[in-house]
Amino acid sequence: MSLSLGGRSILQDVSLAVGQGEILGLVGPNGAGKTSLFEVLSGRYAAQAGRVSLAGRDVTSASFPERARLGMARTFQSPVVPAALTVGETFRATRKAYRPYLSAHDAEWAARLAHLDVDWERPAGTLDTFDRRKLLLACLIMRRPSVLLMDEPASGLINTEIDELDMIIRRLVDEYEIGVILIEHRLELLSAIADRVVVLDLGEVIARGAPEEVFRDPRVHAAYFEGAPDAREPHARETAWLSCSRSAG
Amino acid sequence: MAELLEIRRLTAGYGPLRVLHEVDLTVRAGERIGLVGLNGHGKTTLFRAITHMVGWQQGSIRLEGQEIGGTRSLGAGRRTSGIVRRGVAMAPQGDAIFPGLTVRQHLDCGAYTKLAWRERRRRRERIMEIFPPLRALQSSLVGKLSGGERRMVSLGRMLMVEAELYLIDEPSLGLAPKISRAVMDAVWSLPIEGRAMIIAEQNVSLLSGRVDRIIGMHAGRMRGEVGHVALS
Amino acid sequence: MTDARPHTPATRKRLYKVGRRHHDYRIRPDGAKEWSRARLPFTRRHWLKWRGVQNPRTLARERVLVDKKPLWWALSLGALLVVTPFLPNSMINVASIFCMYAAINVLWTLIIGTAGIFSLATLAVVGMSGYAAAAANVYLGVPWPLMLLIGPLAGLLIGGILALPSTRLDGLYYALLTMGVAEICRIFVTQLRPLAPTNGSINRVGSFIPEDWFLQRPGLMLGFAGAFVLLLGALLVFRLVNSERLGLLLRAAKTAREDEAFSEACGIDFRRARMYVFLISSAALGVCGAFYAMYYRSISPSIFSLDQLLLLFAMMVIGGLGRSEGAVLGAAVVILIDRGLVELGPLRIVLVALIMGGVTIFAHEGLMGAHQQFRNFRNRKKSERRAVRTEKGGEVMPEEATEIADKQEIYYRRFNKRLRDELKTYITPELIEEHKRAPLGRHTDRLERVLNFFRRGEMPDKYAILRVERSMDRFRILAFSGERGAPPRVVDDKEYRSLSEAYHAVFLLRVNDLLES
Amino acid sequence: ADEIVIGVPAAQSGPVGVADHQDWTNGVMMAIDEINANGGVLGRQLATKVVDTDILSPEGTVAGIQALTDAGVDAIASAFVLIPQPAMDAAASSGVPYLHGNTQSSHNELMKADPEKYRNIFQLDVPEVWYGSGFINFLTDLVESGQWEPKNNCVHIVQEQIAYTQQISKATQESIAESEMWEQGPITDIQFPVQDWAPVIRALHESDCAALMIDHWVAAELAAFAQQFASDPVEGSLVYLQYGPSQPEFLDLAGGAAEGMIWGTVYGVYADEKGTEFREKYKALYPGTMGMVYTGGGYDAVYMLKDAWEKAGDPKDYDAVGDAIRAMEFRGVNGFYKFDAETQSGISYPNMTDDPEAGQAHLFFQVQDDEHRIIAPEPYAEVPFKPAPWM
Amino acid sequence: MDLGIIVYALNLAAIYGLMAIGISILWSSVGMINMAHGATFAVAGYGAWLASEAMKPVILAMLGKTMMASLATAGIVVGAALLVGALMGALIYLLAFLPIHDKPNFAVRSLIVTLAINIATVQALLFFFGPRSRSLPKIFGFGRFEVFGVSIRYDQAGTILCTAILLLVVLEWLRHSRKGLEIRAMMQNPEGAALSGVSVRRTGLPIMMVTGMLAGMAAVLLSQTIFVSPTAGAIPLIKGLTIALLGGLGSVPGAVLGALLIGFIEAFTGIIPFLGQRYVMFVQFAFIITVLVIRPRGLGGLLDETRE
Ligand SMILES: Nc1ncnc2c1ncn2[C@@H]1O[C@H](COP(=O)(O)OP(=O)(O)OP(=O)(O)O)[C@@H](O)[C@H]1O
Ligand SMILES: Nc1ncnc2c1ncn2[C@@H]1O[C@H](COP(=O)(O)OP(=O)(O)OP(=O)(O)O)[C@@H](O)[C@H]1O
Ligand SMILES: [Mg+2]
Ligand SMILES: [Mg+2]
Repeated sequence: MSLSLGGRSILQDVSLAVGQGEILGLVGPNGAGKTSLFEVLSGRYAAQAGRVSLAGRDVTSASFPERARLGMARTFQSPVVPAALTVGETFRATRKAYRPYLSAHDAEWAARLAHLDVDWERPAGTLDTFDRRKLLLACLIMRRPSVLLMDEPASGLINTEIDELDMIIRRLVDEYEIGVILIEHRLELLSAIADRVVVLDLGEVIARGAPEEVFRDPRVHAAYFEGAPDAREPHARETAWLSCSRSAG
Repeated sequence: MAELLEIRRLTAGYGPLRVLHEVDLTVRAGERIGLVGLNGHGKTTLFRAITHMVGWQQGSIRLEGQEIGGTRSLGAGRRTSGIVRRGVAMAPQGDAIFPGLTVRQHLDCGAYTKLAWRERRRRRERIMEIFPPLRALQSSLVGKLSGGERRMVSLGRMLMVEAELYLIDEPSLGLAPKISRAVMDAVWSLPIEGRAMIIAEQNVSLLSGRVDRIIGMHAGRMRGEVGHVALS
Repeated sequence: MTDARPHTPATRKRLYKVGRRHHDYRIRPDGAKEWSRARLPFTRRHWLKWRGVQNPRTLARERVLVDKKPLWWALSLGALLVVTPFLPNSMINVASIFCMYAAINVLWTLIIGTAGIFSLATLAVVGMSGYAAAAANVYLGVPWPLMLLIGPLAGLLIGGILALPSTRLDGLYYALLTMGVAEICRIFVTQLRPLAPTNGSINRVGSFIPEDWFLQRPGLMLGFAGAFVLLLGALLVFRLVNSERLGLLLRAAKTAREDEAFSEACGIDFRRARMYVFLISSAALGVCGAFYAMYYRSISPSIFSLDQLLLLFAMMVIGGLGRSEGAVLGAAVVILIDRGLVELGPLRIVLVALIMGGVTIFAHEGLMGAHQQFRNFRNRKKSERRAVRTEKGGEVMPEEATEIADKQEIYYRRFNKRLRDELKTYITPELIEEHKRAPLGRHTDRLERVLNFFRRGEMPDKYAILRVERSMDRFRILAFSGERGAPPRVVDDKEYRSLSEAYHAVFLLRVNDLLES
Repeated sequence: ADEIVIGVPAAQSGPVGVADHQDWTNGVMMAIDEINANGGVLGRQLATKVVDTDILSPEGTVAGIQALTDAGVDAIASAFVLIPQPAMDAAASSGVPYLHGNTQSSHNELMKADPEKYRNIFQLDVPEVWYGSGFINFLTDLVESGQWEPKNNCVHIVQEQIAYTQQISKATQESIAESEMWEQGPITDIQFPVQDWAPVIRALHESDCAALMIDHWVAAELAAFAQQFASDPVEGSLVYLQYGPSQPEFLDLAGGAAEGMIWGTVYGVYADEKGTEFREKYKALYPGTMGMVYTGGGYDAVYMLKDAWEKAGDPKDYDAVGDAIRAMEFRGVNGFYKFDAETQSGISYPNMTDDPEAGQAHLFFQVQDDEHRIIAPEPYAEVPFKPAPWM
Repeated sequence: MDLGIIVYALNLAAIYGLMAIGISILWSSVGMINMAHGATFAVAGYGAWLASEAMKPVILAMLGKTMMASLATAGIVVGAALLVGALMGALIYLLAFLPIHDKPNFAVRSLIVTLAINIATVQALLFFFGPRSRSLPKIFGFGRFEVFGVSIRYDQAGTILCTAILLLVVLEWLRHSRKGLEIRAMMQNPEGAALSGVSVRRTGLPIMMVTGMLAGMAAVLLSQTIFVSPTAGAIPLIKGLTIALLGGLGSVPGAVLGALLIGFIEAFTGIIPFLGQRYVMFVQFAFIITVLVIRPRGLGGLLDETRE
């Protein structure tokens, strides 16, 4: 599919597929068009060419909410939550979003699945980054989606939290057979859980395949991390250690 | 070394929610300080308190020895512009701040001193060198840029003037390793003598070995300082 | 504490002083038998929001009425109903005008507050449907009961037309557009040639008020009854829309575009929800229009006039935008001033303006919010005082103190703080030395106190000693994470040769924490 | 107290009618002070109760009248409301005597429809329709008496949209059709508020008719017209401004530009000795330019009530007072009042009767050296018609 | 003749434009819809009237009926109007900006407060000066002149000229000065603006006063064709507001364009035979609505659409 906005063309015939219970990693330098690709997939931008199909069914013409109802879940780069509602109300709203209305048990189940344990009376606006992300995630998986598009879920998280996220995503994929597309810059997460990786640059796929060889690919290096340290260096863990041990005081 | 910033028993938060508890911090000229800590433990809030975007109940903040009275009693944000003009430049966490402006205008906003305004073109050029991707986008609306591009723009805005004290909140948030490295280099490349900067960052690997000291933050309290020796 | 003997009146009095205010009375159910709440027939809703709580101070079981609004509604509306028949004619008229405008406001609130559509065409909808109904009655000879059918249909039609652009435009632009529509309606009506001789007003409209009762006392009473029913209807519609599913969905997408992103991601189609709300309230406004025409047996273009609209807006603002009780209260205030005090002349309009300005400047959300606002203010003051009482730098901050329901907590923390400060003074090299000598066994009084404090400490601050596997005499120290499920972590990689060494290490850590806190 | 209270619903805060109602209230006050000075009526003093009324909307009107009836006033004296029916209904419900100067035919229609219900309601002057025929007759007389020879025989009408002006325009057109001397020129529609008269004046130039009728009711805007017209007049045309100029502000605003313009009213203060005397007193009391219509109206209304009360004996006996008024023949500063039996509104000279002393004269004024001077009809004319500067 | 129409249209456009731009700037800078703009208009008018009344004898004594005299009068009238306008602006700043500018949803609050000010002021004027309208001295004098066959009244020409100049100045100022940029920044995000050293409180006052002056100028110019009265502000306010929105709030060029369009529409619907004066408003609003439906953010509306 291709997309161009504001006169600039942003995606040139990109095509990718994700199967049930598969995790597809999507990386690329800033402005490569990853988020735009999501916008197209989730139906917020309309692509000039190409089609999107979900479980063999063509949803190219469907709007964002419609696709959501058809089981295409999507998270955002920034941690969005409804500021006016409390966590509990947020769940109620999503439960009653459309028929069939779900029961409170579904909500609790989803919350547990997303490791979200916060006071349900708390205004969603005051949650911190990770809990916000978890809240959205919980609201999404409550409806048992078939595909989950996650845009930089780990940005602004520290390593222990990233590990937790890792755990959550794996559980979703393994137990509930959800296919996940994952945009991430924190490669320690991506390379840990992604089955396949697609590298975008300037709106074109420049490499795809298993994480290891993709990251070894010279072109990817040139485009993505030249001069960057290997993202899995010990310091990273060091931080985790630091902040946790402090937290024991 | 002269004390640029001196925070004593600072206690601040949002409405009923208390975020910072009796924070003490002293920043001397010529220092680069890293601020690490779990999410939601008050890094951003500390920055916002220093620029009086949240008012505080207790404690005091002195900038070059004089009190900046940004207490809760006068509404938050009253003093901000004053403080900024006294030489505190801050790159807020997350997005660039003026979605409706073009990149060029956005950068110009950073040039709020007379001098900077006069030579804003030159400075813009410098920013473009630091962040090559912006050059192509100069006249497109910031609101339309990608997450990373927006970070660059807001950092660029901050770099338009020479300030006494730079507060940088999670510069590498959502940046590709390449770019984030570039950002850091840009930050280091600033002449530091007579100035100081505080960098809140999750990804300590970017800080390690380059800052003078790292301060851990937990639950709104300062936790012991860690010289970078401890990290490597 | 005082509640050792809670039944003698003397002590009961003192109970109040401790903090509970007399007037929110709490029922003490008999602990032995359980209580039940009556349900609204055919629904799962309860009449009143009773909650069973446990009063942390008296440790008694209590029933509290969480939201008292229904009672206030019943009281005030009941009062209106009782008082009105004894008023002079003009006042009865004012009362029914109040009911009508209150109804219109409530529905408007539904549009502005719930649906978040800033429409100024409310009166246009009312007026046009009023005209449609009146015209049908006068020129087509439709009997008056059918007017109550034609009105909503017309309202629905106009609402539908207005609703179309509401998704594209936002905020003020839509407001302007609707204002334009209102203006167009006005001109359209005034320019209608057949209505020219009457300045565009339709007169002699059929009505539920018999011709010869019109403007006589019985007629006025009848009119008031009708208007009152209208108001009740409007309130019912509001309740049904605002606090059920539609309202909830809309609140999810209320404040920012980010919210909209969230709710779309969750499959909430808030645009359609807005449409529904808009259409529903337009239809209801249509009823108001028809009623209006009947009540005055005539309808004139002045209903489209901007001043009228501003007056209505003022009502909502004064009462508090976005809440039904606000709309009603505001209507009461403004109508009383504008219609009740006609003797004041032009002054009364200035009065309305002043009230409006004052309320907006000082109150956060209108008169209705004032009570809550005052309460918050007082709580803040109170807890600031309390925070001062807990000595300087004490554990409890003012705002925090308001959050803590169980005030015991505050005093406990305060005590704990004192204790720690006391203990800090005990920590001396000698003390540590003493512990090093004999971690277990008998100690001096001071050391015992310190150790006791540690033993009482909460889980997260505790450490465990781990015997390194396959070795009798190598120990490491673990710290409990404090939350269940999360495993303890190794504090550092130091190993200790003997158990007592480990004990002492733990002791040092704890002392360290103590001093840091 | 045992004062006799006259209720005056007056527009004080609204966009329209404020000036006229002020005139009316002044007239009423003046009369009351005089009467009280001479010992009042039936030994009781008179008092007024003025309420601010929104004369544009039915509910506002009703509220105003009701406030008065509830306050138990003994009579209502109102300059005018724009929507008569609600006001009349509200007043009829209590049967209180209600004198008004609405100048509207809807009063007559309602009256005919239900004389019993509205029995105590009286329209001091005649329906607006008489403005039409009156104007045409005036033109005819002017020509026949040789005071003016028109350049052609077409009449250009500029009409505003409210019922009042519409009725007048219609009536005028009808009587033009009847008269063999005049013929219908173009008709230009205007809408209050008129920001700038340029297009209208251009239209007037195009048609270049002998008589230009500006059928509008807002004094200030007529003054604006006068100014802009004066700066490029239509040579040799007679300008008739209908009724608006009667309001005081007209002369002040037009500031000389109005010289030579003509206007008329079916209900205005005479310039005979009775009228002049009144004018003197009024000017002494309320300095500045004087309103020419409702000042006298209010004044007369009070005196008529006085006579009626003295005849009926008890002001609270509304029907008796009503009968008294119905039977009354009263000569006031605005002419002779006798109420037509079935419509209970006035009689207009020369439109309805030829006897000058049997009705209220349809007065025509011309602005001559910055004063309103009556130029018709005989015998009330002060000065002869004088061609305007551009004629 | 048609050229005459164009002059007429321009004249209208000029006056509406002045009002609209005042409103638009205010919105784009401090983010408030100033409903009291009409009040400012009226008050400034009265200010000018009082001043001219007060100075009339003085001028008569000093200069008699010379050219100088009329110039002096003009100066006084305009000066007074601008002054009073500015003062009124300051008043609005004090009442409707300072107390609430950092409270939640300031936009609506300020709208309401200014609305209240507007109503109160109009009634106050009615109370003090009575319902009668007052006439300002004709600062451009009576009469007309011919430009190729079109006869133009002095005041029309003067109005168009003055406005054109004023607008050019304002536009340039906004586009190229630093204030202009600050203003736009402030509109986008006050907090961010503060981070860029812009103090909303300090920038607010001058802007208010400038817009007040614009209103004052409009008052003087409009009073050349009609008169000063308590309710005189209503129509200009409505037109200004609609045009500001039509042009897209915050975009001054849009406002200018909008003013021109509305002016011409008003003029031409006036002369279309079967429509006539009385359908002017009708056509105007119909036009505006169609525009808005096609371009939701008005003609020049800057789109503040952002991404998550
Ligand atoms: N609505 C839009 N109008 C104009 N340009 C756009 C729009 N949306 C995205 N773009 C451009 O498309 C390019 C890709 O944006 P996108 O957000 O997909 O990048 P990204 O891969 O998500 O970057 P990041 O990793 O920083 O989020 C960017 O250069 C951006 O400027
Ligand atoms: N506007 C707000 N209103 C209420 N609470 C807030 C607000 N902003 C932040 N908080 C709370 O304040 C606490 C500290 O937030 P802060 O952003 O300072 O943490 P942080 O260290 O910056 O986290 P991160 O690393 O995610 O940026 C968090 O618990 C957050 O929930
Ligand atoms: Mg992205
Ligand atoms: Mg942060």
